[in-house]
Amino acid sequence: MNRFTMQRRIAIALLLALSVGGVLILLDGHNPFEAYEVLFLESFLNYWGFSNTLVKASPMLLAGLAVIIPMRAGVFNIGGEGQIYIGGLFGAVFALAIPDLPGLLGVPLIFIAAAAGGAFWAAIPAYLKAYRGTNEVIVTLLMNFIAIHIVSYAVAGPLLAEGAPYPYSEEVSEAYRLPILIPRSDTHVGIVFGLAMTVILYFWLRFTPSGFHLDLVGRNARAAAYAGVDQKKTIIRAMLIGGSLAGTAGAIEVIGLKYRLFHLFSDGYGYDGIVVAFLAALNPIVAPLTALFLAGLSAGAGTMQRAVGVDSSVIEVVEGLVVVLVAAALVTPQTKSTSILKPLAKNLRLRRQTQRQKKEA
Amino acid sequence: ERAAIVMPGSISDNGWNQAGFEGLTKAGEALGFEAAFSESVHQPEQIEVLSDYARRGYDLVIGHGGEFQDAVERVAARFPETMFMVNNGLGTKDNIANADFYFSQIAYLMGYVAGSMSDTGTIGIIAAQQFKFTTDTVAGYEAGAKAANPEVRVLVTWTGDWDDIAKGKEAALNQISQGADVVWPTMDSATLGSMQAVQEKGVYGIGIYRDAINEWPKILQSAILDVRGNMRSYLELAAAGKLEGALYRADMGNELAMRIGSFHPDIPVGVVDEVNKLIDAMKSGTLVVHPQ
Amino acid sequence: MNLRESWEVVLDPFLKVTGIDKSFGAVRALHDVNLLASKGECIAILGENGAGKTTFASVLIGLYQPDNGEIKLGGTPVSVTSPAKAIEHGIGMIHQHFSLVGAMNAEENILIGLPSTKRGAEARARIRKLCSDFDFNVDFDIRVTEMPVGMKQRVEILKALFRDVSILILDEPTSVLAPTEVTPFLKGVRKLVANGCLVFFISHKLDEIREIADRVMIMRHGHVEGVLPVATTPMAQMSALMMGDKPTGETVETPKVKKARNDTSSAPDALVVSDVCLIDPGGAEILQDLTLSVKAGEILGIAGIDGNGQTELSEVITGLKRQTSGAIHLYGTEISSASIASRIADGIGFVPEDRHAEGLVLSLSVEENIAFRSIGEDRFMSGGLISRRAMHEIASDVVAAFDIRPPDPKLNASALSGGNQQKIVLAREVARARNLLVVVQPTKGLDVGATEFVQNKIRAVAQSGVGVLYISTELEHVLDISDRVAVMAFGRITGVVDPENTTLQDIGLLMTAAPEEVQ
Amino acid sequence: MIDLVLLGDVLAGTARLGTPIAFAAVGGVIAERGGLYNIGLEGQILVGALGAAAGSFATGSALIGLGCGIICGLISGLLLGYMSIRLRINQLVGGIALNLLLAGLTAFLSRQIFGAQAGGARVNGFSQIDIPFLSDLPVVGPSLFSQDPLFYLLIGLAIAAWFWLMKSHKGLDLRAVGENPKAADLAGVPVFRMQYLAIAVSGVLAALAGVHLVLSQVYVFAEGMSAGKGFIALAAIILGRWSPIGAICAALFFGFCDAVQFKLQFTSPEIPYQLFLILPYLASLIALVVLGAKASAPASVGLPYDREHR
Ligand SMILES: Nc1ncnc2c1ncn2[C@@H]1O[C@H](COP(=O)(O)OP(=O)(O)OP(=O)(O)O)[C@@H](O)[C@H]1O
Ligand SMILES: Nc1ncnc2c1ncn2[C@@H]1O[C@H](COP(=O)(O)OP(=O)(O)OP(=O)(O)O)[C@@H](O)[C@H]1O
Ligand SMILES: [Mg+2]
Ligand SMILES: [Mg+2]
Repeated sequence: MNRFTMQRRIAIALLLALSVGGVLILLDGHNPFEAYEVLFLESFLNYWGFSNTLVKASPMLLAGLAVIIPMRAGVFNIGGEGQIYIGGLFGAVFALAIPDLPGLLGVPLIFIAAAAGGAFWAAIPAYLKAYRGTNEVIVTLLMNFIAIHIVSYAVAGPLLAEGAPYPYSEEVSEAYRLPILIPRSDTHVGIVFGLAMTVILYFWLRFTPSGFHLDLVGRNARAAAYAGVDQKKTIIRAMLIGGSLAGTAGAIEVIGLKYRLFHLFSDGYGYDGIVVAFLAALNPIVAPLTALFLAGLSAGAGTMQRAVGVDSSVIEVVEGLVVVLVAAALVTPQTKSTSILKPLAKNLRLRRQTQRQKKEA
Repeated sequence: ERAAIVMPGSISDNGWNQAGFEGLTKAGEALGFEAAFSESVHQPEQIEVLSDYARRGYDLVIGHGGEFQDAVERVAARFPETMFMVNNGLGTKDNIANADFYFSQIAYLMGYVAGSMSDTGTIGIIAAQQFKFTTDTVAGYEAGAKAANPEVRVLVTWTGDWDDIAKGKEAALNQISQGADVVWPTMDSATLGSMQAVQEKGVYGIGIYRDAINEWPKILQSAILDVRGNMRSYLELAAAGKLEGALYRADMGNELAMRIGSFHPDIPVGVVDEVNKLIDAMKSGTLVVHPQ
Repeated sequence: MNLRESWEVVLDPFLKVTGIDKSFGAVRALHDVNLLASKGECIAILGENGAGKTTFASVLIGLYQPDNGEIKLGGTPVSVTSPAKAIEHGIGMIHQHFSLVGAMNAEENILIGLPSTKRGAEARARIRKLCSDFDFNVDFDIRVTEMPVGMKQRVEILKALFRDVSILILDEPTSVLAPTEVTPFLKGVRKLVANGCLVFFISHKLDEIREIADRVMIMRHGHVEGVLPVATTPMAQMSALMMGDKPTGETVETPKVKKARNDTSSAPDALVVSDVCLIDPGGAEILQDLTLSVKAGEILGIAGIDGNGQTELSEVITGLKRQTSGAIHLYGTEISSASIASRIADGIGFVPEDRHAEGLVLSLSVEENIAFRSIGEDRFMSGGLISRRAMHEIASDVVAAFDIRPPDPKLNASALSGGNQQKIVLAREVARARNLLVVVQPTKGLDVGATEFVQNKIRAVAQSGVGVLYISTELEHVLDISDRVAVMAFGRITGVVDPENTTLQDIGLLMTAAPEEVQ
Repeated sequence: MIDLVLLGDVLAGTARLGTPIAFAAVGGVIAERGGLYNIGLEGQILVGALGAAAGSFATGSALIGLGCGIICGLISGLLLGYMSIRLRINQLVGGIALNLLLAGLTAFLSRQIFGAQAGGARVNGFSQIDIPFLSDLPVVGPSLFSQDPLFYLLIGLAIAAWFWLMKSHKGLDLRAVGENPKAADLAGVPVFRMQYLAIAVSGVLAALAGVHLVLSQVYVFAEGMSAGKGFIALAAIILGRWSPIGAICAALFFGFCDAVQFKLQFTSPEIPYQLFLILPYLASLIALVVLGAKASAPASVGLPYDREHR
């Protein structure tokens, strides 16, 4: 599958999606072209739009990595969302409990606390998977709901800010807030942290024995065992790494964007991470691109509503379509003739031949 | 004048968000506003959405719900020229106004009606999630009910979800099976489920936001938190450019914004009179419901 | 011109294949394959590893869609767009790499996909009958995953035979059958041929080909070099066609230079296995106080019918399984409870029985497969990091040395032919073995040349002072290479013989020795 | 005595809360047994709900509503099938995207169909059917034997699905596809047709969950009324060990815990309500660990099958 046809597939896919979405936008009484211009230009080429894209991209990237690493070890972590919440909780609790450290000391500690929180939340399914063979998908999934309720309790109870009209905590002290990357915007350095993690993990997987072994376990557990890799330990390691990454995503939301711990502070970033991860074909180094794509899409969607007034329901449809068709475009057929069309055409041709022969006979 | 409202949920939720949406659009038409809205805006986007409207030159940007308080404060500091408003917010600044409801007050009245109409001596209230709005409402409701009947038992159910209709129904059925014969659901879409249960089990319900008896025959009384009306009152000021960073609190004294609905025919005149007395007492300030 | 011969041979062609091409990316697996075949004949397909035999079969069975060419059955063109279609046309195949559902038992595997009418009670009876006709030993109560390779092979065979077919393709069906099973199986195939079935018999075993094939179709680099009557064609011509202008030094004709046995009587014991027992979770005794020793530089062959504990023995020695009791010593130091990793570090090379399940990571490239079991070793590292360059260079050398095709270390292992995959495993482990080399079925699926080459490699390893444990069901290969041969049956060593002066009968007896006789 | 009433209550609640999850879960089981993840359950519930509401709204007939719901489910199932089987999109991405798409589409359409009243539009549904005699039994009678038709349909489906999957020939073929599509293909099973069949059935069952919500419980459509049931169903599939009956038991167990937590809220209001809301999830988790449900997913679920790849 050479790159040219690849690009063409993407183009065709997008066109299809957008024309279907365009019809809905028309039905909704707006100009599709205007809407699309906003959707694609504002989120990347516009100063504010792009900063917003970056704001969303950083948790998505970390959440994506939190799926990629365990998946490379054959563990399917859909618990990113829960790990984000617990990470955010730990980070916030630390920040609020010890409010007066210098930033250079406090921020790293908050990250560590958050990572610990996420790792702790991931350790439970990891242990159950490694030592009891319990299916990790269900455990991580259930624990997401539990985590959200735990945070809900924390911010409505013990952490509730004085007289707050909604469940949220007090503000974290100035010193702990992540520096702003793009002036006058809310784009904090979280994305830089995410990129650093990306590079580190990419090299770890590719150039270190431990990373290489982790990958083996995911590809063929028996072969990995035959190569002397301890599968249980590897699974646990992978999940702990994944959990910590998601946990830091939580911290970033708290000390980078909201400065408080909020009820429902993560809007499904953990699940976005799954999309990020698989669109990137589980390759860390590609994850930033897919994260940017997804973030840009959702940022642009918001702008579409504000600038053009497109109904949010229509926007969701367009988002869904774009993701599906980009995913379709990114699928690389393993062999040349995966298309069924050719055999079918041949099938027809031959049928006709045989009929002709029958006639002649 | 251009105004934009940012809502946490869907504009067709039969509840808080729908009320806010209609409030702005209706008032907008009446007062010649250019009105814009964003629905289902979640935590991480609040700041960006509010800022973006300010950037796009809207004169008034409304955060619809207490969850916007913090984001509005942050954004308002950046756009001193723009006027901001939080519905159900907390506190004010030069360019942050706050439109609040005296929830416990009207809840007290609902509680009083429920308490006096309950034969079983058990009534219920259903809420999605614990925070100022709901806790005040529950407190007022209980106080009112006790005022009508000191022995009354008030069941409280938290569903954790504003829009899960099935859960809303289940919650109501549970309260009814526990003997509640008056149920007040205060969620959004989920309210429909509860009302369905009320209807099926033939007990009484209490409406919220609008005069629900028009849709559900078994409604004793409705707590009309008229977000439309409330917004109308401050939007008029905004139109005249007189809107200040003040607290626009809707209480029983402000008919346009907060009032009770029509009484169910089953309610004896006596009770009606008492309720009206209570309202007068509230207006005159002789009756003060807590939390304020 | 050979081709023309064959055209005349076939008077009424039942199957006519013309101009079949098939490429995978750059690899030209088949090009311009033509063939005429009639009912009731058995055509052997002979060719080096990677010649295109399996690909050709896969095209006939509808698994691969050819890029060009056409297939005619009884004069009418047919399009085999799927195996389902192939089955409709009465084409069946036994696959080189088993295509069985691990989670299901033999019966279910055989019945899958059949029309409901053919799945009733009588069907089950027929399966049992078929089984006894070929006197196959198949356990119908266990799931396929729990079966030894040989039994899987037998199920695979039954599956194909059960669908009464007019064209049957056998892709290296005997590669893991015990000698005792091969003969009745070949008889059975002959019977099918006699009943008018057209059989394609893909094999690297010339004696088997001689035994049952009428004609042999010789493939080379995806092209048919000739289709010749087996009876009248000398070996020399076959291998010449098969290997092209390569020096035919490695073929079966050239009398083997009898290997100079290096005297190991004084050498230290490389491996000592003492009273090892292995009891599986089900309570069955897989290994029963098994004792053996391999001297440094010695090749100890283990002969026996598949499923008598050979696999488990190899796994116990290399640490993949933990023995229930007994001890294992490597050069005097006990490793009975050492981890796999530490045994790898001790320089134990291991060629496992199932290359797909554990020997290879099919989704990794050839070079990564050549490295993955040795990744920590200095030769693959530089500055504490894996050196991809070193990996590539080492792999390139191996690919050249072992003549792995296509010679591209970056290709996915899954893309290689069975024999070439086997070569990867062997190359890796032979290079790794510093103290001990344990090989199971090393020559499985290797062509004649490759077999000889690998045998020589193993000899060389032994000569360098490494102890070798050579486990195989291919008796000739065992006898040919070993210094001593231990025969295994029912999880015990039933006897140790000197390959020089022993008869196949003796060994046959030892192989089938009932437990009580073994004391 | 009072306890019996309580028990009856809880059982009834279990049936109400568990049924939609159960429908979706059985759908998921069929799909995964055929080697396809159906992460789109959540969205398909919505589609079924909207279809049912619209159908019944337009015609006033619950049966037609049921029909519309089923058709919508079928279409959404085939769409997901096309994405997973033909386009070979990663099945998780595909499912998640489908959920987004359907959430939007149903919201959009409901606003078009029901207009201003949006969620407010009530529709005709099924009324509960009392099974003679049985429904007069104490405790279980009113709770289990005077349910809506769809509840009985569920029970029927459960047994049918189990029999088809585990005992029928086609069922064996489907399971073979889920375990090892190549083996099935080579044995003559039309792999892709089987998968299309499985995913279509799966979509219909998920849609029935939505139909049940609308036509048997609340008689209105509201945006996002699936409220995460599709994801709970995913858990139920695994807790039920990929067996239709197991999945239903798991779903009902979840419903039971949910019903119980509502009761507990009254008995001990001092405990933070979040704890009660957690209960069903926590209980399922504990059940999973106690039952030690090993990871025994169909061997090749989620892996797109490519005939020529080896
Ligand atoms: N699915 C595939 N993808 C890529 N390459 C393939 C595929 N199938 C076959 N090939 C290539 O086609 C060539 C022929 O392979 P094939 O399996 O037919 O050889 P073979 O004659 O069966 O060899 P062996 O005796 O080792 O089984 C090989 O070079 C192999 O790499
Ligand atoms: N590679 C493929 N990927 C996705 N879908 C496919 C593929 N091949 C076939 N299909 C679809 O599945 C249907 C069943 O194909 P299958 O191969 O299982 O049986 P078939 O008899 O070969 O079908 P056909 O008559 O198209 O060859 C085909 O008609 C086609 O629509
Ligand atoms: Mg082959
Ligand atoms: Mg071979």
